[in-house]
Amino acid sequence: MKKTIQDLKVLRNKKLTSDFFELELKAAEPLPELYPGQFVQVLIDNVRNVFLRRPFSIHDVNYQQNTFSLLIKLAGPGTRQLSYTEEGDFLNIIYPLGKPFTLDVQGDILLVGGGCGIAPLLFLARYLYDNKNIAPDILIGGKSADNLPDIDKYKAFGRVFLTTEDGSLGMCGLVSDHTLLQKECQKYSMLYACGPEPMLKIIAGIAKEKLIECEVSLENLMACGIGACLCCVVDTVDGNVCTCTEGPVFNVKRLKFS
Amino acid sequence: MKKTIQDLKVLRNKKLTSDFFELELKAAEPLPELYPGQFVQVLIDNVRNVFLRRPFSIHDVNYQQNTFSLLIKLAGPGTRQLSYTEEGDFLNIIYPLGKPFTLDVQGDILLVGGGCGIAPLLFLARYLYDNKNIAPDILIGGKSADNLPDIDKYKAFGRVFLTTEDGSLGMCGLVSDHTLLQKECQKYSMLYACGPEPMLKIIAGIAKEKLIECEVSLENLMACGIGACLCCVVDTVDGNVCTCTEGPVFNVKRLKFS
Amino acid sequence: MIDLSIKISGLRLKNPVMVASGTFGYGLEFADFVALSELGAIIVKGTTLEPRQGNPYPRMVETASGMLNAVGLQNKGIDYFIAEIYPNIKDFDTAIIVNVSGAKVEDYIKVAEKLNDLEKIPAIELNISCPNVKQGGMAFGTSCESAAEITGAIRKAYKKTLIVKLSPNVTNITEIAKAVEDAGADSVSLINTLLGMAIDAEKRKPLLSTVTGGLSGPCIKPVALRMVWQVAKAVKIPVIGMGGIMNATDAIEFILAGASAVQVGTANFIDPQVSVKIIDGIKDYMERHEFSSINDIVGNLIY
Amino acid sequence: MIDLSIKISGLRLKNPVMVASGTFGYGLEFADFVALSELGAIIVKGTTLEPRQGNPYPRMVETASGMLNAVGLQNKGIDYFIAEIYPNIKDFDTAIIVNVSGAKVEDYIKVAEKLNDLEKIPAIELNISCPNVKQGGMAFGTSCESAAEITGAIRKAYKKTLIVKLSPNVTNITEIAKAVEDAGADSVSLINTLLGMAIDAEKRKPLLSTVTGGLSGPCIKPVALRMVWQVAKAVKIPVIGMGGIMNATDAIEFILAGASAVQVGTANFIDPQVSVKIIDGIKDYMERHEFSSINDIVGNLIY
Ligand SMILES: Cc1cc2nc3c(=O)[nH]c(=O)nc-3n(C[C@H](O)[C@H](O)[C@H](O)COP(=O)(O)OP(=O)(O)OC[C@H]3O[C@@H](n4cnc5c(N)ncnc54)[C@H](O)[C@@H]3O)c2cc1C
Ligand SMILES: Cc1cc2nc3c(=O)[nH]c(=O)nc-3n(C[C@H](O)[C@H](O)[C@H](O)COP(=O)(O)OP(=O)(O)OC[C@H]3O[C@@H](n4cnc5c(N)ncnc54)[C@H](O)[C@@H]3O)c2cc1C
Ligand SMILES: Cc1cc2nc3c(=O)[nH]c(=O)nc-3n(C[C@H](O)[C@H](O)[C@H](O)COP(=O)(O)O)c2cc1C
Ligand SMILES: Cc1cc2nc3c(=O)[nH]c(=O)nc-3n(C[C@H](O)[C@H](O)[C@H](O)COP(=O)(O)O)c2cc1C
Ligand code: FES
Ligand code: FES
Repeated sequence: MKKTIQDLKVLRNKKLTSDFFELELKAAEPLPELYPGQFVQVLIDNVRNVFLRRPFSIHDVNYQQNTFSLLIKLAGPGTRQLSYTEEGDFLNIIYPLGKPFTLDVQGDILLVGGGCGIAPLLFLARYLYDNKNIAPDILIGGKSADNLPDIDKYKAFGRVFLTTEDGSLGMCGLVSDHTLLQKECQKYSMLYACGPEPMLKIIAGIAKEKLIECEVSLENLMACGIGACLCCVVDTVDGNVCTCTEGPVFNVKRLKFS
Repeated sequence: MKKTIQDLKVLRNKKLTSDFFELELKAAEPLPELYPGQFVQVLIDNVRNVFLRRPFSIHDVNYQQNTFSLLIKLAGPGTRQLSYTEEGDFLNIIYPLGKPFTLDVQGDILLVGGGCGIAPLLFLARYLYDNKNIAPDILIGGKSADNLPDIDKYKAFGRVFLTTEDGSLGMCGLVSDHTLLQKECQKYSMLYACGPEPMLKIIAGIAKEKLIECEVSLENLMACGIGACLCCVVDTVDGNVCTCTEGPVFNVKRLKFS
Repeated sequence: MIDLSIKISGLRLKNPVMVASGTFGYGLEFADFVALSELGAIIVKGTTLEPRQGNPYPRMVETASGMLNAVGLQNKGIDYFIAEIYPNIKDFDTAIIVNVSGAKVEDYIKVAEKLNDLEKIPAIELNISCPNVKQGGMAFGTSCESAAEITGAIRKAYKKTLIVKLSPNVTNITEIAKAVEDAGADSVSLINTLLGMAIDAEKRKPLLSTVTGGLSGPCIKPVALRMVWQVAKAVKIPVIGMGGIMNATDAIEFILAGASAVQVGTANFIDPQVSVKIIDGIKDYMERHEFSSINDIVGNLIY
Repeated sequence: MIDLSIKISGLRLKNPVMVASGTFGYGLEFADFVALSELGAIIVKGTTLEPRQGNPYPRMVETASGMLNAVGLQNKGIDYFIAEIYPNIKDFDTAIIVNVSGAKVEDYIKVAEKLNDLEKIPAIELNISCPNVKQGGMAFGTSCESAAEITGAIRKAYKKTLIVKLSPNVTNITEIAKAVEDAGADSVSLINTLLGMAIDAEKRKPLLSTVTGGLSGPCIKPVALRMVWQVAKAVKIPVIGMGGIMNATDAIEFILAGASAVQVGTANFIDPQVSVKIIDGIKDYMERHEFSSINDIVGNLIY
């Protein structure tokens, strides 16, 4: 897949919750083919304490409009600066990067997302629904109700289940505590998960125990995003491999998660 | 003079020419006493390639409103960032700094300014006019007509003479070529000059030759602005002294200018 | 109650936050901004036997997240310090430590001897790491032998707390630290500036009158932190850490790396009140993490 | 006509802009962004005799105007390089230089010998300065004796252009440069990364799995520029300068300091096209200043 570096126009910067916002970006040319699980590297220019690009998953795509969007959670100086982006600004972006989720699936599918890990799930759900005729179950967790960004969108593509740590919406607890995972996951032919590492490890454990296929999207620290620096490695059965080129999506069987 | 560090509110950011703008700043408390020739140190936060504060002369003062203004010429990343300042922003400022021009003068006075060196002259002219009953001659130079910022203001306090390098306004040439300096300067009891070092050196030379009192305001690179780092020194008959505390205004007799 | 006090050999400080030599004048320059009595210590400007004019202007360049300086120890000499400065600062309710510099061992000794007699100066910081002077300075700090020799000589001449300030421009800073420890230093402070250079490409000229100068500020923090960590593991005497500290988090990083105290340098130029903010920030951190004594976090890094 | 071509011993390069080892993969990773044939040279990843897994994650920390890395020479070994990589890159119309690393002198020699036979590899860069490996690496580059020894050994084993990459983590880099010059190096390249460290104050943990790592980026430029200036005055062989080059102005500063060529490292991560932009920028500069050959500006600093 040919990568490109482009200045993309910000069509919209929408604040969703106190810590999530969504940037809609428009390319001047037709978009390259993008797949759920892939990510982009955003240049955040001229701000102190931000030196490297910042990686973000592709949240949603609209080929007709040549637009795609990023769902971003405030984490530090880079994401804060991006939250100030205004309509009409340009962002320098390298994309598409990384290997997508396995998209040739069938049967019942569960998508699980926590924290900023929900970002790739909308695109994934839309893709499964549009191209595979699958309406996945979508399990999303957050700290509290007002922490869950724009959850209604996902309902167009599948059943949505929620957990919040304070119980203000959905089940009270962590995403990994949800009955879908703890009790009913046997019914799924594939789990897709994205979120903080501890969450992924629990889900990987469940999948391995129950012998369910499971792919996780990792958020390892990255410098280049294109396989040059070898900073983003994850330990696999094949040794250290780059998350940015061989991932960010990995089948948990390949990972030496523990 | 007690120095203070304050967050001052930007009342106005007025673009004057392609490379000059004026910031009007308002203090929450009554202003300390400020004198022409003194300067402030402005914090430019969170921008790459700007690490230290930036010094600017006090351009004008309005004690009734608790405001003063800075006249700033675009020079690099710091001044560029300041040019983006918006009404209502706050700037963290240390002031008042440095020793002012000698203000106990009489007779005919000539103020000479070139480049960003015109900044302190408005305050100086106003001071002489209001407090000393002197209407000084004011000689201002720039690259071309549209490079001279808000020259009319000075006319309230004295006669204004202009030079431009392209001859588009006033005399064609450098400020130091002007007949006021080259032919008529004997009539002045004091020359005050501020601008690029080569200009100051020529004027200092004229003053020394003609035995006219002359004070120049230097723009040495500064780190602290408060006499702590010893980076801003100028060579004087007393050895290296700090421009930020013993200047920025110096009688040319004290300087080892050459 | 949070106990921020620390001990460097005989010297007790109310908290571990000092201001670094050459960046805080004699304290007086900051009196409008900071209650000096809140500081752990003030390290005054590098002081030499004879007055020094320092290097010609320009002496400063801004660099990426830092600055180069080539001041070159401009100061009016120890006698001027004793006669004109000391009376004005001796009653500050904080430890006043004099940074002693020189070109010859004998000069250092003479300065140290004069400082013995100043009641309100409880310690000196021996600067064997100044990169901005032609003779002496850094040369003393870049070999174990010369570092030990000068430390030993001063140890004999000076009765009170002796801190030796190390140069980072060396292959192995732990060796030098051990050498000065063995030679009688009560403490080591590090790092002084890294030797650097800047060029104006358009004018094709060096930007400092001396071509090279000393690099300070956040750009050097990773190097400083590494050296403090290495030295703290290698010596038994207390280590004073510095290099790029801009806020309380930075200061805590140095303490976790093994520093018993820290010095704030270049940051004073940007925020003259930063030193007291750092003290407050350390208190907050300790409360949040439920530490009651600062000594509990010194070197308390989890591997 | 502006002549950007330079010569490093027997090796002629079309321009003085190379990309630094470990920051440009094998070139292939950048083929979507850059016409590789425009580059002066590509220094490929540090290559060792045996495959290496490198250090555990995390291997990277962002710092003020720079980054720390602790990759630890992850690579699949020289045989894999020859069999799998070389065929894919050998026809790039630019000089491909292999960065050779190792733990033992014999390993370096074996790798160098194997590289002798690769027609399209006109030079090697001997990495005696990697701070991220336990054995060998930087240790070779921090004393004159070991630097000379390994250089001499490789000089015997390797027939083509031999560049030796120096460590900045030393007291006196000019001595080391002279030692490797005397031992037969055709050129020296500098600087490799400065040894640094970063700590997560909240978690009280080092941020790198190896605790320390190598600092690169604009934060180190002043130190790199100083060392290039010092070394260029001390040796007769061409000097290749690097450390924090982000744009053409930075590159020109290194050339004015005495570098015959430059390498662009960390900047490739931020702008994969930066290397060609730098070539264009150097051309512009030369036109503006009316220089016709790049050699006219090497070391052409006005004091
Ligand atoms: C492949 C990939 C896809 C990602 N997708 C998204 C997304 O769609 N939406 C989203 O909000 N975030 C996403 N992230 C995480 C996002 O990159 C970081 O939150 C962001 O880089 C933080 O930058 P900052 O300057 O705001 O904070 P920093 O100050 O840099 O970091 C704040 C905290 O975030 C951690 N962090 C910093 N950089 C990274 C990084 N590259 N990867 C992981 N953690 C990091 C730091 O360790 C620190 O704890 C993704 C990360 C990766 C690797
Ligand atoms: C006491 C004093 C009063 C000043 N008053 C004014 C004023 O009223 N209006 C105004 O526009 N400018 C004034 N200056 C100059 C102003 O401080 C610089 O133009 C500004 O700091 C440049 O910052 P920058 O980041 O935009 O550019 P930089 O990239 O920092 O510098 C651009 C160019 O300006 C030079 N420069 C940078 N810093 C300084 C400095 N501290 N002093 C002198 N030259 C510098 C650099 O050498 C470079 O050539 C004054 C300087 C001093 C010392
Ligand atoms: C302008 C300036 C002057 C300095 N003068 C001295 C000095 O006289 N003696 C000394 O030991 N260190 C001197 N230093 C070094 C600092 O004390 C400190 O070691 C160094 O700046 C690193 O800390 P920082 O990054 O917090 O500034 C000076 C530093 C600067 C920036
Ligand atoms: C991620 C990373 C990996 C590196 N790997 C190597 C290497 O394998 N061999 C080597 O000699 N230098 C290596 N370096 C050092 C660079 O080649 C270069 O010397 C250094 O980064 C300074 O230049 P820069 O500031 O432009 O990056 C590496 C640097 C980085 C950032
Ligand atoms: S981020 Fe550089 S190799 Fe993955
Ligand atoms: S700017 Fe620091 S002493 Fe003048």
